[in-house]
Amino acid sequence: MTVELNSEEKDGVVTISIEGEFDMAASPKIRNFLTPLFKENNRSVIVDLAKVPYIDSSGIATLVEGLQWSHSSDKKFRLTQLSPAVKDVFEIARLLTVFEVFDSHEEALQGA
Amino acid sequence: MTVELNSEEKDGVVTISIEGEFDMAASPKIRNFLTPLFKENNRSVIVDLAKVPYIDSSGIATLVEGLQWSHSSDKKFRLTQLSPAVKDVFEIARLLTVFEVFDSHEEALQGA
Amino acid sequence: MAEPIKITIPSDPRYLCVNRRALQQILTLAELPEELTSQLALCVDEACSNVIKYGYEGETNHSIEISYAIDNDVFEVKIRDYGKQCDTSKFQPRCLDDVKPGGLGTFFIHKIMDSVSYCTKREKGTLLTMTKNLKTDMVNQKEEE
Amino acid sequence: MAEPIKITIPSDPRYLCVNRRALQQILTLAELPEELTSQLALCVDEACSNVIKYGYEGETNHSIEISYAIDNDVFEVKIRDYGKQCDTSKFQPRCLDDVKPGGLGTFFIHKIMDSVSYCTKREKGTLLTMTKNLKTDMVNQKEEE
Ligand SMILES: Nc1ncnc2c1ncn2[C@@H]1O[C@H](COP(=O)(O)OP(=O)(O)O)[C@@H](O)[C@H]1O
Ligand SMILES: Nc1ncnc2c1ncn2[C@@H]1O[C@H](COP(=O)(O)OP(=O)(O)O)[C@@H](O)[C@H]1O
Repeated sequence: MTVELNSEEKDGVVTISIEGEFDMAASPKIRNFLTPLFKENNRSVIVDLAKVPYIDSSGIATLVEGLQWSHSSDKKFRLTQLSPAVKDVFEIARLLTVFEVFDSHEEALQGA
Repeated sequence: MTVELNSEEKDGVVTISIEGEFDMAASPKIRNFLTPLFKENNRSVIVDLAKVPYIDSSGIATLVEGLQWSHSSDKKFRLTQLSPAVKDVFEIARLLTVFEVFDSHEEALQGA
Repeated sequence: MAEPIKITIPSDPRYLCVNRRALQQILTLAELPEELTSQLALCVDEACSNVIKYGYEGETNHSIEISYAIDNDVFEVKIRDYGKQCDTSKFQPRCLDDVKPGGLGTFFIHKIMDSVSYCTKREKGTLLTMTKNLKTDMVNQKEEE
Repeated sequence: MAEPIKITIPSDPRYLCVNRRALQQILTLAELPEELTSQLALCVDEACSNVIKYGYEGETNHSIEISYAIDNDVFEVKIRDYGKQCDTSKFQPRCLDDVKPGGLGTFFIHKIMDSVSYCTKREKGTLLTMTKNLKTDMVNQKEEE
């Protein structure tokens, strides 16, 4: 049940795939995985949430850090393949239009 | 989470498909579904357990009634598509060879 | 539900999922739509996270006692901790216009639940009671469609 | 596990799945193999079913209190009821040669768990304690391969 993280690079864009629930137990691990990428600051980041059935405010907070990084960088921070439950949480937080959210990984790669 | 029951007839054999956990809450419902078939006593019965992730002793007891019926009838009572967890419970109870157990529905239909 | 269902977990983020799993099952048994099930699980989870973060200040060796009841279509959850008491009138859901990490948990709770009340009139810790009318929501959802 | 995880469910077969779901999650967190997880869930479930059937004689408005701990690779579950006390020395797992419905529950429990002890030295009800050494089993499984 611990979260699994995978990273893959393509055309100078790194895609992080998360598998598992993105809750208070998983957030520190995911944060530790993302932060070095922001420090590096030389590739856009796509976070693939296809296999994330649940996200809480700690998960959102972790992703907001990516958003803030992208605002202070010329790199993109994009989310893709949100499950219905995760999408609903973003909607309630009114963050669906604040983040760059894409239905498919292919779309997220366009211009990233 | 309540158990779903489906019945289908083919070549004079009735197949009961169970979907859900076969526990003490579900057993009475499944028993009420099977008993009339035994009373009718004119068709062999196949129980498809493909979508049963869990069975307890009350589930086994319900199926043993089918076994006993088939012993006192010229009809068959067969089980098919046991999930690994269900198979394991049958194994522990040493019932895997007592019941007629088939891997696929097609095999279970042969000579039923 | 004749008797409430109770669950006690250690104040360790690791075990939040055990509580969520039990709650999801309770709500599924009550035949709630998936969306509402997830939303209620989120609220309970956020409240427990806050107990760990603020009530127990991150210490993982304490207990969180949670109790669930559904009566007359009202879902009621009580969350009891034995940690630090705070002036709960002061924690406000944050304004969403300012996008920053943090502050969302209580926003979700207030947005989703019908009533949220903290009681610190105990020797130790806090009792948080939250309710949600399950019928109203389904009616509202229908009206919105 | 710092503190045991506790769950209280009504004595209604309907809620057995809530307890199973919580237990499965606890064991998954402990990284137990799926087969052992299922077997332990089966034992706890059988014991709770028996509390409902015999301790509470089918009445659904009582409580079953279950507590889980894992310490030094030993899984310990305690099941407390407030129902009828019985001469627990008399219930024996049945002989498998005689295929009939019933009698399997306690057989599973004794087959799978390392220790099973009933205590009725209380004013009311029974406390059942079962343990299972999680390491031994994994070693055994390896040896069998
Ligand atoms: N159980 C609690 N005990 C004490 N303070 C709390 C509790 N829950 C919330 N708070 C206070 O309310 C604030 C908002 O909480 P929340 O919306 O969950 O966001 P966050 O925890 O990310 O700050 C917290 O920063 C904290 O000061
Ligand atoms: N908690 C209990 N309280 C009283 N009697 C019990 C309890 N558990 C088991 N028993 C007794 O042990 C017998 C065997 O139980 P079990 O193996 O679960 O099979 P079954 O319930 O199908 O008979 C029961 O018939 C009952 O007499």
